Amino acid sequence: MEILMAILASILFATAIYNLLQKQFLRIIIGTVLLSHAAHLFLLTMGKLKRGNPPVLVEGVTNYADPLPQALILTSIVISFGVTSFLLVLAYRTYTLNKSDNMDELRGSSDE
Amino acid sequence: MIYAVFAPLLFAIVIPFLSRMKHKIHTGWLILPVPLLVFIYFVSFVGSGFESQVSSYSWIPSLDISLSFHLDGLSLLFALLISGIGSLVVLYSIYYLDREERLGHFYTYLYIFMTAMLGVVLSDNVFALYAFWEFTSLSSFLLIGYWHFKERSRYGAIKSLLITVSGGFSLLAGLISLTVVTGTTSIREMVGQADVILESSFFPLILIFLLLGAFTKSAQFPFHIWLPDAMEAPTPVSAYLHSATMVKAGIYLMARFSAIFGGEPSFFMLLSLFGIITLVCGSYMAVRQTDLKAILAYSTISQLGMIMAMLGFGTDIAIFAAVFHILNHATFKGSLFMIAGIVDHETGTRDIRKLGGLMTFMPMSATLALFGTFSMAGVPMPFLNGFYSKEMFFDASLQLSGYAGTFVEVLAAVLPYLAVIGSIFTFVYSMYLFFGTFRGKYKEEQLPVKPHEAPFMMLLSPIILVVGVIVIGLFPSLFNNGLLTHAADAVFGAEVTKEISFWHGFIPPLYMSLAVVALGTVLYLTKTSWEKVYTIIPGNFSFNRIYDWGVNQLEAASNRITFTYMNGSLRLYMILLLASVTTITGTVLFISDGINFEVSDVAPVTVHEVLIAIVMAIAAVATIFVTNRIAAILVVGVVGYGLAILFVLYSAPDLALTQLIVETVTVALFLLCFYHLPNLTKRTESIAHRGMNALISVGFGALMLVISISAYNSQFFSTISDYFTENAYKLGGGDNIVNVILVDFRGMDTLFEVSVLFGAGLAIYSLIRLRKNKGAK
Amino acid sequence: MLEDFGGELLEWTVIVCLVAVAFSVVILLIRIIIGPTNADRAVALDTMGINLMAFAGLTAIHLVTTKLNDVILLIGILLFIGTIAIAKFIEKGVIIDRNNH
Amino acid sequence: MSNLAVLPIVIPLIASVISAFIPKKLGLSRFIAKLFAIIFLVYAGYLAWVVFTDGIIVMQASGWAAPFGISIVADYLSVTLVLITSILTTAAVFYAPSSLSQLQESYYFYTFMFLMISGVVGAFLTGDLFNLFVFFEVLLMASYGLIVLGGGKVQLRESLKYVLFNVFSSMLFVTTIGFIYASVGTVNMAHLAERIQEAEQAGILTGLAVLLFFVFAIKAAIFPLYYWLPNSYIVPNPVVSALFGALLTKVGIYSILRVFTLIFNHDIGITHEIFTWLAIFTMLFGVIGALSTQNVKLIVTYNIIPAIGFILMGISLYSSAGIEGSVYYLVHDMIIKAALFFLVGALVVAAGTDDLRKMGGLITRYPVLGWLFFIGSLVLAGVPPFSGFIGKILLLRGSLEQEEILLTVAALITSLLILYSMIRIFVRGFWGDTVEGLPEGQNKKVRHLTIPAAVLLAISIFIGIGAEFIYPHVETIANMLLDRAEYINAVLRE
Amino acid sequence: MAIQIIFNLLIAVLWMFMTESYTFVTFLIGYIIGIALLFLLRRFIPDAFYFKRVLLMIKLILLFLKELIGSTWQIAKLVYKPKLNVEPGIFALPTELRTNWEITLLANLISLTPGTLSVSISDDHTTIYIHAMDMPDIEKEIEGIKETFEKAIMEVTR
Amino acid sequence: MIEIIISLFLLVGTFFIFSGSLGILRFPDVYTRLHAATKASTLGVASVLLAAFLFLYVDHEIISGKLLIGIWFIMLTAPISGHMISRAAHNAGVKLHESSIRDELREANERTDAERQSEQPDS
Ligand code: NA
Ligand code: NA
Repeated sequence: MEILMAILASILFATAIYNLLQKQFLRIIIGTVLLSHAAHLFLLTMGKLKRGNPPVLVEGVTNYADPLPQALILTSIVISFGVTSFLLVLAYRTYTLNKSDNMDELRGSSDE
Repeated sequence: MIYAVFAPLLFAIVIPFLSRMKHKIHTGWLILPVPLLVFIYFVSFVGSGFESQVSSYSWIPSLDISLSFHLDGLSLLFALLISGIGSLVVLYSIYYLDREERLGHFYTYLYIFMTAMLGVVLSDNVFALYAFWEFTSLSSFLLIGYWHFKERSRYGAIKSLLITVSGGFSLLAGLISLTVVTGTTSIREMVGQADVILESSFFPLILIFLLLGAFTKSAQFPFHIWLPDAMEAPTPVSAYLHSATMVKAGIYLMARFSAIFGGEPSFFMLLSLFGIITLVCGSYMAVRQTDLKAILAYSTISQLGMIMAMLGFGTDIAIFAAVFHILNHATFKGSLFMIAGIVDHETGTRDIRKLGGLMTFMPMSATLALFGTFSMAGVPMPFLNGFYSKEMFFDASLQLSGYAGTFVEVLAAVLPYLAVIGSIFTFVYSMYLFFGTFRGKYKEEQLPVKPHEAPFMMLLSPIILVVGVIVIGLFPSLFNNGLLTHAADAVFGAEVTKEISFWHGFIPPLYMSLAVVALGTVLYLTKTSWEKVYTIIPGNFSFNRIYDWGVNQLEAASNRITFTYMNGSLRLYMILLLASVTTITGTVLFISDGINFEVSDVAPVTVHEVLIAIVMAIAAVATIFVTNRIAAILVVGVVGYGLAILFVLYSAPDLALTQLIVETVTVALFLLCFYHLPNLTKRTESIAHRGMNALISVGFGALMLVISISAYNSQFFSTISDYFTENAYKLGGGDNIVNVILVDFRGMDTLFEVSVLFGAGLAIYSLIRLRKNKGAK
Repeated sequence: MLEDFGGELLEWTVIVCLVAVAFSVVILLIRIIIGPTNADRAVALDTMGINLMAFAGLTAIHLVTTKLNDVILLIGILLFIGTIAIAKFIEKGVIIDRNNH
Repeated sequence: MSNLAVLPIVIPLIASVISAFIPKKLGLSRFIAKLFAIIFLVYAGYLAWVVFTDGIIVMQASGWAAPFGISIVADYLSVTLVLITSILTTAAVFYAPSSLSQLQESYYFYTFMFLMISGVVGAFLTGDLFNLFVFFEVLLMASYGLIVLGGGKVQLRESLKYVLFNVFSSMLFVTTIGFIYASVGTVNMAHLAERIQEAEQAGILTGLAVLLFFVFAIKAAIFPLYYWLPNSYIVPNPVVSALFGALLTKVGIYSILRVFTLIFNHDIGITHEIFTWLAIFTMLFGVIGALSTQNVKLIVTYNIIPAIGFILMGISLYSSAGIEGSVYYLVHDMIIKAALFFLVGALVVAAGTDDLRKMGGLITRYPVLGWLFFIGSLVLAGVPPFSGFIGKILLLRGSLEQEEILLTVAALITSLLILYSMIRIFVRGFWGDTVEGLPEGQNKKVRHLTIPAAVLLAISIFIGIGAEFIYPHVETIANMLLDRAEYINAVLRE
Repeated sequence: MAIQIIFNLLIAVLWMFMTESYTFVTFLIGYIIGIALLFLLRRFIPDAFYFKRVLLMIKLILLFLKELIGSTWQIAKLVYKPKLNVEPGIFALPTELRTNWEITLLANLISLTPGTLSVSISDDHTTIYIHAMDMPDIEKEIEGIKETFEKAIMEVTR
Repeated sequence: MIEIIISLFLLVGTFFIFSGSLGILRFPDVYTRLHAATKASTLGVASVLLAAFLFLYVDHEIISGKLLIGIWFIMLTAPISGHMISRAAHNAGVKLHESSIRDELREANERTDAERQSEQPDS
């Protein structure tokens, strides 16, 4: 199953990057969201899958899923959420100010 | 000794304050005693009983960097030139520079230079030497740019800086290589390990590095091009830095390291070759010049070439001649620069085509110039010091035995002829300089100012120098025992005994000198008939043009290169980034044999998980193809919810909860922000464009896949997770292990995760409000 | 796990159900992608959420855990809020009513 | 005792939170900022003193023994960098009021600044790979806040790209941590170091090392990953640019220095060979960038890149001279970059433009600024006896010891071109005839902007001339980096 | 009515204390005892016996479940029909209910009954617009729905 | 015995869920699809969750209040959600499928629009 999840995460990575290479803000930001999904899935997978109960202690159960990756993912999810929210608002503001949601039209030159 | 070296620098700091009083008293007077005292200090060492001495001051002992000053014959000679001519130049400048000028700047730069130059010639520690060396370049830069509102000054300043500093960096590399090879930073100790250096694999490199340093500084071909442009500096500076002292730093360096490299064929060859080429080219080009200072500049170049060549010869006579000529050149060239300055000052022009017949107006200057130019030309007169060293040069060029190798032999055979050719041109421009300025037709209408003789005090400095010319010529032995032999000894590394006398009998050098005078006279008289040759050589091909082209290209090409990839396109950046990461990481993984597909220890595959995975994969791929923005957003939501379900399946309920909330809010935010934005456009890019995108993304995805599988299959160690399950309740006091980790074991992460949200919130707030505020204005 | 309960049957049932629900999710994904209107997508997404609840319920049985109950309830709540939001969005184009205009 | 280590992270965080509550009370904000900056400075100095006298201080956060909790490690390198950071913070706090508009200041400038400092310091101090990621995010989030402060078209446009690049690198970081965890089973850096020493089949670890390197390389702006840097660093206010230029890329290169001395040095033949080449290209392309433009801000910004190249050069050598050189250069460059950005800020105010072609003759009206610029250029180019020189000697020595001729020559050419790129500003901006239309009445503002820069320059000069005071510490740092035992023991055995 | 509920809960909790068992089952038993007590004492307590309403509510819920199961079954049949020959449409249903939550409840109940889905409520709260899966098939049933649901709701609320 | 009941609940629930999804795919317009969503899927999930509730109770003797609340909540909200979406769709102008025979809501709306226009001709 880990291999399959690795493949899925890689597909998410690839699609994320394809989106990042697009012009429109929406696609690009979608790319970043997919990117974080891929990263989290990788992290989960690398901590081994299906190795036991949810990491909540229950009497008599000794077999738990690895809690550390979960804790790390949880932190990362929240952080990614913060960043994505900011990115969304930033993209919106950039659009309203520059009147374009096309990254290619927002190249600008360094001599401005 | 440190006080002697740093006295000018210490004064340089107070000069800006002294210059406030410049309307009462010329700043020059206030500070003249400094170099004079230094000069007297160094004169006190002169004498036949001179012993070299060292005084050391620690600076950065842990790096073996110290201010250790080593006063031997060579450095004494230079120290005397620096302080002596320095004094004369200050004296001269008092009359040359008006009080309205920025005297504070001028003298500050000049005194910084004085310390730097003294430091160069006295330092035994290579890093200290280098530090002083760079400061000579910098002060020279500032002095050339003294009249910075002139375009030519700025051009000359930058040119000299670029060339001399690049040489300086090369020198630094050479010096560091030397310390790496010898393990010491002291030049004296390096000399003791000469054989270690010569045998090390670094030797060729060291030689090249050091030569580049010396050649750029001493304006050797083809790095000579900065010196003529340095003439934009005030004339006292030209006389001081750009003829008598700074340009001789390279000579000094080579002389200093002759003790190590002397006798090496490569050293001989490079120095002699470049020296003699510089001599010939410099003198050849000097004849063509029309500006007095330009003639003197090219003259300096050629004379430096001559000295360099003599150092290359490496025989005792050559080295003695070199040392002798250093002194002689400083005297006659210094005086000639000052005279040129006086002519400029009194007539308002330095263009030799406008000058002529000034003898009657400026008899004193003319007399001084006569001695200077004739000494420079090497006219055989007993009272002209230039002749002595010139004759020694011829002599040395004929005595180049002891070097083996075909090319070396050919070079040795050709050298005397080149020496004569160079000297002939030297003779021509010297005559041209004197006769063109002081004799011939007086062209009143072309002169901006009616000429008259300069005040005596202004003439005093050149007079002293010309007296030097004559005294050295008449009584060479005065300088020989106390000064020159010590210097030559220091260079040669062994006792050099040389008697200087005017008449040696009918020997080849005499014929050579006579040939120079005869042919030189002929060429001078027929100058107008052969001058056309300059339009052919160098013509359009000159190193100046190469330099100009190079500097232009530095900016133009940089601009082109940079903006081919820095074009603001996020896509291009991303492609470059991803392509680099993919190829390099992939290659490393491949060569380090890190790919590991031997699957082990995996959980069983189940149908429903596969289906969920398929859903997520399809949804992810769909984000690329859907054109409705809401659809795109919702499809991303599907991926997120799918991930939440995976979290559910893989025993991570807390993650599932968080993921669900976050995904929902994110989708809502997406909808909120993107409602106003245009719908997604139909895909219009070319196939190649899309193919590239696909290639890059699939490539990167594949890389991640390979790494993840390899990493998963290479579990070298058990994870630290057991500890958490064992201790979560016992030590952490909670039964939800993830929670315990988050709030306790890794509470730090959580605290700063909250800070990120805090920052994001404020950033979003100010992003919205700041615009509103601006809009309201 | 389930052996204690003696439920070979139940285990198989759960797996069959999980697969079926997963297929159901696939079907809904198709509707989300093809639309044609955003309302259709909203319906499909809402139903997908319901399917996810079922999925979580089935997993809870599969893993014999109560820890997923929170997830189930949360999906329910979010689904409702989310659907209302999307519906409002489809209707008016805004989710949060703006009072300042 | 061990709680000493965490205070440098907490102090700016407190300052950040406090100033978030008083954004409109500018006077109070400024006072609080200055107060906390000075507390931070004094404390960082004290911490550095304690660590250099008594050895590494490790705080196991929440009291959990490493590798299970998060270790905050105040070692020689990190306390040094924290000290420099505190100096820069103090300078920035005094520079900011003159540089920013009141509106910008009141939109949480101090909050974001201190938050960023907290992140930066955390990144320097943490001994945990994932916690490093968290601190990266803290400093990035704060930097996003700072970069949009201007709020103009260009700011938003460039910050969008900046954010996107960073999101990519962050997510790559998380992924790589996952891979490392799969393979090595821990995220504590000392523990990783210890385990990787024991691992035998290291092929995959080399791959992971390179991947992690790229994560940091994006942040450090190493060739060919620095595209995001130039434009996003010139759009914000100079005080922000100064903090970015002096701190953010340095966090990246610090991470490389840390990770590739402590953890991944099992396959130097491959990793450090890559570094050598990247160092060469980073130096050359960076300085080519600096030559390519007439925009003074951009010139200074591009000069960040070759400096990173120099530091990477030392890391690639992996010898005591090399590492010492890197550390020295790192310390030097943090200070001088901040000083130069401050000066450029003053220059732009004085000239009313950032286009070199429209400047000229400023030295007559602003001599102090001009000379500081001149000295700054020399410091940057590594002219003796200023601070860059010592670093350069060490780096070149290290490079020549290993007969890396190409690297040496590249470094020398780069130094020359750096000098040229900077001296152009002096020659074209300050020399020459004074251009018409110079903004009037800016003298006071320029003076206010110049003072913090002058202080930083003075420190920089001290680091060069007073190298004897600095160098032994650098030596201590390099020894610790090269012999990992002290660090590992301090974290895992106490 | 509220007092009755509180009493009932109080009795349930007291029961838990008395038995020293704090499980749901104990609570349930306590609650049932409470209902019995309240029923016995109904003459001495003001207001009507509240459990009557509860019973009515349960009846409503059961009704609604029945309808739901029926309608689901109907939909399932439709789904698997190879050819979908239905004639959907939207029709208006006048209602006598007036308060907001009554109408909402009715609309929801309608949504859960076979073949119907409430689409909109008119501004004056007199009409519910209903989408029918198969109009000809449904029209006679509408009246029935109206009868049963409206009545059941009124029983609970009024 | 009890596991057979649980299994039955699960199977029936899943069948309804699947049918609901299939309906959403097959039915011709958003309104008809909503029928499938609000009825089949809702009942299906309720059934599955009830099974989970029973299972947990039997197996662990845990009365999971959250599951019950979940069931209650979904039953309560599903029709509301359906109502909201259909209203939104109709307001947004989503047409009924062409096989539809009548749209009284549209007629009513058009009527009121016409009335308003005749009342205030100048606005
Ligand atoms: Na960065
Ligand atoms: Na930098």
